[in-house]
Amino acid sequence: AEKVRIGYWTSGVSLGYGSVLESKDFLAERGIDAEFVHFPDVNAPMRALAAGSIDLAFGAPLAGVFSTAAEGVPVKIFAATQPADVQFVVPEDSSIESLDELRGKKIGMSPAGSSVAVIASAVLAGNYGIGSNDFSLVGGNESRLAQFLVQKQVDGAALRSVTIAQLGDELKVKRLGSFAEEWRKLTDSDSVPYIGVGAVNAGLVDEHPETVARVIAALRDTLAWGEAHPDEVVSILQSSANLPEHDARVYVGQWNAMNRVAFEPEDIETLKRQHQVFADSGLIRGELDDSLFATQPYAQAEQLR
Amino acid sequence: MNAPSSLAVAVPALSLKDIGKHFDGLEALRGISLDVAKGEIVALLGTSGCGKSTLLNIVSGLLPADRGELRIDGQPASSFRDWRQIAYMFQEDRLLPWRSIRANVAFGLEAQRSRRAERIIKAEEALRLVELEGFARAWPHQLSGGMRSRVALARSLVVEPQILLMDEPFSKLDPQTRAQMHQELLRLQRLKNITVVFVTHDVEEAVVLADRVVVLEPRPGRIRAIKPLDLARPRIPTDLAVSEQVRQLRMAL
Amino acid sequence: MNAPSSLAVAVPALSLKDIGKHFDGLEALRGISLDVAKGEIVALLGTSGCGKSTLLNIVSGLLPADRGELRIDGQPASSFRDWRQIAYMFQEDRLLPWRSIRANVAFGLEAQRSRRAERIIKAEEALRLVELEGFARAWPHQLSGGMRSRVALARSLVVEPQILLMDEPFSKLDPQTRAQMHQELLRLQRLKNITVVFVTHDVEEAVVLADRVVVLEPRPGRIRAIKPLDLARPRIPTDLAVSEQVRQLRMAL
Amino acid sequence: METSKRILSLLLQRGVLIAVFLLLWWYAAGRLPSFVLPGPERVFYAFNGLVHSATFLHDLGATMGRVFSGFVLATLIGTPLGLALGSSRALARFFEPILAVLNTVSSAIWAIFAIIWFGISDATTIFVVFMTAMPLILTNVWQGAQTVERQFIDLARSFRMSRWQILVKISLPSILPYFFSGARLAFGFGWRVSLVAETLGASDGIGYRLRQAADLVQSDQVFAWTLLLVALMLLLEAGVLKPLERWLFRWKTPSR
Amino acid sequence: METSKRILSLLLQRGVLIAVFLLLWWYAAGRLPSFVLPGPERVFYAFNGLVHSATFLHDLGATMGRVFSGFVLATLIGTPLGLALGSSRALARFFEPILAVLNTVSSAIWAIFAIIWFGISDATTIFVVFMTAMPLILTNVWQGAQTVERQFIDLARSFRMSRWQILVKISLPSILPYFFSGARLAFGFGWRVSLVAETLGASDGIGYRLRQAADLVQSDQVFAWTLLLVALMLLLEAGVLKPLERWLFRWKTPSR
Ligand SMILES: Nc1ncnc2c1ncn2[C@@H]1O[C@H](COP(=O)(O)OP(=O)(O)OP(=O)(O)O)[C@@H](O)[C@H]1O
Ligand SMILES: Nc1ncnc2c1ncn2[C@@H]1O[C@H](COP(=O)(O)OP(=O)(O)OP(=O)(O)O)[C@@H](O)[C@H]1O
Ligand SMILES: O=[N+]([O-])[O-]
Ligand SMILES: [Mg+2]
Ligand SMILES: [Mg+2]
Repeated sequence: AEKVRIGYWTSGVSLGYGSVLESKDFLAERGIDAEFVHFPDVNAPMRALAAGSIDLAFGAPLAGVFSTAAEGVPVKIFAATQPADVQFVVPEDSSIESLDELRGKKIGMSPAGSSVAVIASAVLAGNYGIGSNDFSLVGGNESRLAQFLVQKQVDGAALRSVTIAQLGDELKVKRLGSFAEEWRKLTDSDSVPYIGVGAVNAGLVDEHPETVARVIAALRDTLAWGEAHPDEVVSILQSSANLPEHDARVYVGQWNAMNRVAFEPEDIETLKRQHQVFADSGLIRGELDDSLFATQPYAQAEQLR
Repeated sequence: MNAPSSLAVAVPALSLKDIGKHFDGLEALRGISLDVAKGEIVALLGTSGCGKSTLLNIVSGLLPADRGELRIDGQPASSFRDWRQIAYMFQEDRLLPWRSIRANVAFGLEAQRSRRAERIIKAEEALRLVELEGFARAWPHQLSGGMRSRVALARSLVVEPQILLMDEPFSKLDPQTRAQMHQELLRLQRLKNITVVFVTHDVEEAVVLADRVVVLEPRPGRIRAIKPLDLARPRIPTDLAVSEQVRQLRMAL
Repeated sequence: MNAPSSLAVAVPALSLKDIGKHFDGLEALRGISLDVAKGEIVALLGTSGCGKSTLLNIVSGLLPADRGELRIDGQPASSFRDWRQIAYMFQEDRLLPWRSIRANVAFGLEAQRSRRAERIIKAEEALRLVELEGFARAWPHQLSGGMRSRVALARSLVVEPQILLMDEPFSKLDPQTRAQMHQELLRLQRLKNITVVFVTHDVEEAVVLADRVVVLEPRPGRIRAIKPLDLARPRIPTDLAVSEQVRQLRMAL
Repeated sequence: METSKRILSLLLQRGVLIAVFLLLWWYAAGRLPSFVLPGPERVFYAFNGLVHSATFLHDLGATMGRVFSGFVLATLIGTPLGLALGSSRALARFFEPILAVLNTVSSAIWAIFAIIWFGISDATTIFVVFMTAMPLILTNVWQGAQTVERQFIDLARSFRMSRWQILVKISLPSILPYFFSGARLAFGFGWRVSLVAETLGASDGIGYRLRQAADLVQSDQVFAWTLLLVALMLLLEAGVLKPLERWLFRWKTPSR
Repeated sequence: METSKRILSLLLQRGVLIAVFLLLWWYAAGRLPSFVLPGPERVFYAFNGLVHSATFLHDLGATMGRVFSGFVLATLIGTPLGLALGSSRALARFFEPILAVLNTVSSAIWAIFAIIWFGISDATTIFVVFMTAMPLILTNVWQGAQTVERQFIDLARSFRMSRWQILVKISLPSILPYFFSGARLAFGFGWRVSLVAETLGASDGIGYRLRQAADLVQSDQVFAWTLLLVALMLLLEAGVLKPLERWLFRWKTPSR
């Protein structure tokens, strides 16, 4: 078996998927001897990749991967793994009924510069003509954003679907639209934007594409298994992530919306478009090099079905 | 000159009745009774650790006695209000290291609401009195032991007290300087009719300065003897009457 | 008894040549030259601030002189190795507040590599010597001024020095306790033939204890007179010869 | 009688303090959504769950181990350095700006460096704790060293004590109160920054769990961990520091 | 002559220190990807960009304002509290556990509370700075108050000084060195936690920008901000604190 050091962010969207991947042995079945490294910070896997302390990361933040690559760090993307499952919401009793009414308002979202913030800004500007100076961005993590909504510190927020579902009882909100819908409108395509991708050390993917292919196959296996065994996923989340049952069920309910293993041409197209959007917003610098997308393993993985 | 006997009927400046004090297991003072007339000078003598400093601490109001009664100007200490009449020169010099010599001397004046310029003038005058006029701007750590003790003396005198308590005020001074300080003290005392209680180990000093000598006995500290000194002033140590008194007192100790 | 004259040809225990010292602008000592014979007792007298403590600081090796030469047992101070023969009792008691009285006395013994049990025995013996055997376990802040100074004395004696420097060692003691301490000191001094240099303001004390009296003059501190005292021992203050010497010396000051 | 009365009154005071605190908490929690401010029951429930979770002892042990290692290292290095700076002006002048820098750089920045140097490992958190605790101890020891009484040093010199003996017998006892308050601060801040470091560069430990709970909107767990830390610190204070301090400084004049 | 020589040697030392630091940095940066450890040129370039950016002065001013407000509040409240605890044992016994709690709760937790109470506003950061700086000042003042010489207090009492006069003329001068080191620490930590607070509960300020830069993996900006903070702190130290300290403590015996 080949040894691969895999890192992921354990306190965010990639937690559920990672826990399942770790507690089942799909990787071993594909001949991968995986060593897992946990990161409490969303950007930490990228730093670890660059420092060579892991070989591969899934759910790596897209903006971080782009700018890391632009810095000349040898990393490549081998799959898109986390769609931006984010909704625009306002408090239930708000007078705001549609997204174009957010002009001049305070909107909470992931901190400025995060992928979520950039996508949100892009769709607001592209679809409603609300430029970045036409609203004020209030940054924070999910719990902070929920709190701001309750306290009316913000007029609206871009929240993850899973957060909305998890806090359903206490956080009464009105949905104005989702990233998926707005992105479709903006790009005139059927794709969803991604916030997380699989990133891998360039050396590994160039020299041993088949190893990465086998990882991809295992990721795919995990995805399928999770969909088929929601109760088991719930118990894994409860034990390995300290999640109470209710929260775990919410996570499992969002399984397919939150996780993906996709690298079809249209996905790559979406990622390129996102790069364009990121670059236009000034978030990242540098040109996009097509070689950033390592498509060979994904193609090989198709054969491993 | 105030002969103490002529004032006996008047209200005593200080009146101690049956004062007692313990420190944990140790009985430091027992049954101390003593009246000090206004303008009288009393010397306290006694062996090391017999309770002299403790007694001054009590009289100055700093240390509460365990038992007994203290009256000042006829009033019980608890209802006495005019404590600023009393100045206490401690056994240690207690110069504040962060103040210049002059500011140390002026320290006591700051308790009264006097003007700064006035304080400076008074402090410099007091420094002249103790012959340290050149050191007004020095820091305490630059002075010798005897110089420090003279600064402490100046600090006590500058507030013009009615009652002056002094714990071994001149022990660090050479005979010559000491004699000068004696002169200055007596001059001031006569001028303002100050009541003085002081501790000394120097019998000659006691005889030269005091109207009465109180001898304490140790463990527990009690009064062994009270000896009036009816000698004419000024008293010169080399005078026969004086040296005879010194000899007698020495014998008695 | 060691008459100093009989030792004049031998190597002096202490030899000062033209010692000078400045503090910033102030000239504290100038041209101090003095030989002290082994086993000799020298008293230093002088007005307050004339440089006595400064001189002892220099002799003890704590303060470098600006100029002049210091020899100990015939060797230049810079190459002298056996400094532990010298004990210095400071003008202040300098008791370490975090040590019990006994541990304070034992302090100097810790510089030598002696055993703990032995240190305790010696310290308690020294405390008995200064009549404080009951206070071995007390803390310094529980003692009176005179008691503290006796602890400091015990601390200096317990190391059994060959040369003993003392800065006003008995100034805080009553005459009786002081006389006892004199006796103890002289007994030890004779027993071990200790060289003693001490500062005092008490002329009588100087006459009772010293083989020679050195009188300093202030600003700058210079030697005004060196006076040998050829009196038989033991010297009783009330003896005529002794009191005559005291009178003479007082006159000379 | 006297002491037992005093202890009783103290216990009563403490009880009142806790009761007031709980009441305020309970009241405030009732008026806010539980993900913003979970109420006492919820937090105690989460606390219970925490204590019985599989990784609890491991996480607690990991963090404690890191904090203690960092703290001990900081003490072992900060104390002699502080003494050295206290005894040499030239050294002090040279190192002063370095100290100012150490005191300015935030623990998050140290964590970033640590991750670069040590990767995700215990050393990262230990390093961050060290970089926070060491200047605190150093500064206090240094300040203490400057207040050592010249008179006492001269006393020791008069007995020809060696530099080492002067250090042990004069300087250390004089510095002890300063060291103590420095160490107390250092330990408190060490605790706190260890959590920051663990949110960035660890894959277990309390900080890691805290971050996870915060990011997953599990406020009750955040509060439960906080409560636990506070309880541990109070235990350390009452069980070790206070008695030790009382014994060490028993020689001090009690204020009348 | 003497002093000018000494100043020259000091400048030389400082120069050497900076040169060594830059060299090490440059060497290390050459061996690591620049987003992990950006080299000096990159950081200076970023620094330049920063200083000329539109929001620079605003962010700097916002953070400084918050830190100073929090610090001043902490001083105004911590000093009298420390004095009070120092003068009353009963009070001290009652408040001791509260202090231990304050010293354990991390700034991130305070930030969470602050956001609940104050929302996104300057008050949030000010509160966090206050909750960090206040216990530091209080603890040091308290410790200082315990070391005030009984003898000096008795001296003042012998002159029948009022409690207020004793405070001003005896206690404060005695406590000053403690206060000073407490305030220095408090300011340093205030700086640092203000950044933590701003990453959570502010929409401008240095902390906000730092977080932004960190999230964008713009390490050069992170380092540029850090450099700026260090420079500011060194300026404060050399320009204000050191001269003030030298003047205030000019009475101290210079060690021979
Ligand atoms: N550290 C110092 N800095 C400046 N001046 C000093 C210092 N130590 C002593 N002096 C000065 O040196 C002179 C001599 O001081 P010294 O302590 O030797 O006097 P002394 O003879 O011991 O007096 P005393 O009998 O009062 O103790 C004094 O004028 C004093 O002000
Ligand atoms: N704070 C204290 N705690 C415990 N015991 C004390 C305290 N102060 C004084 N004592 C004890 O009380 C006794 C008397 O002390 P005091 O200082 O009054 O003596 P003194 O007569 O002034 O002696 P000296 O002439 O040596 O100064 C001594 O035995 C001393 O040990
Ligand atoms: O530095 N702190 O996070 O408390
Ligand atoms: Mg006394
Ligand atoms: Mg002297």
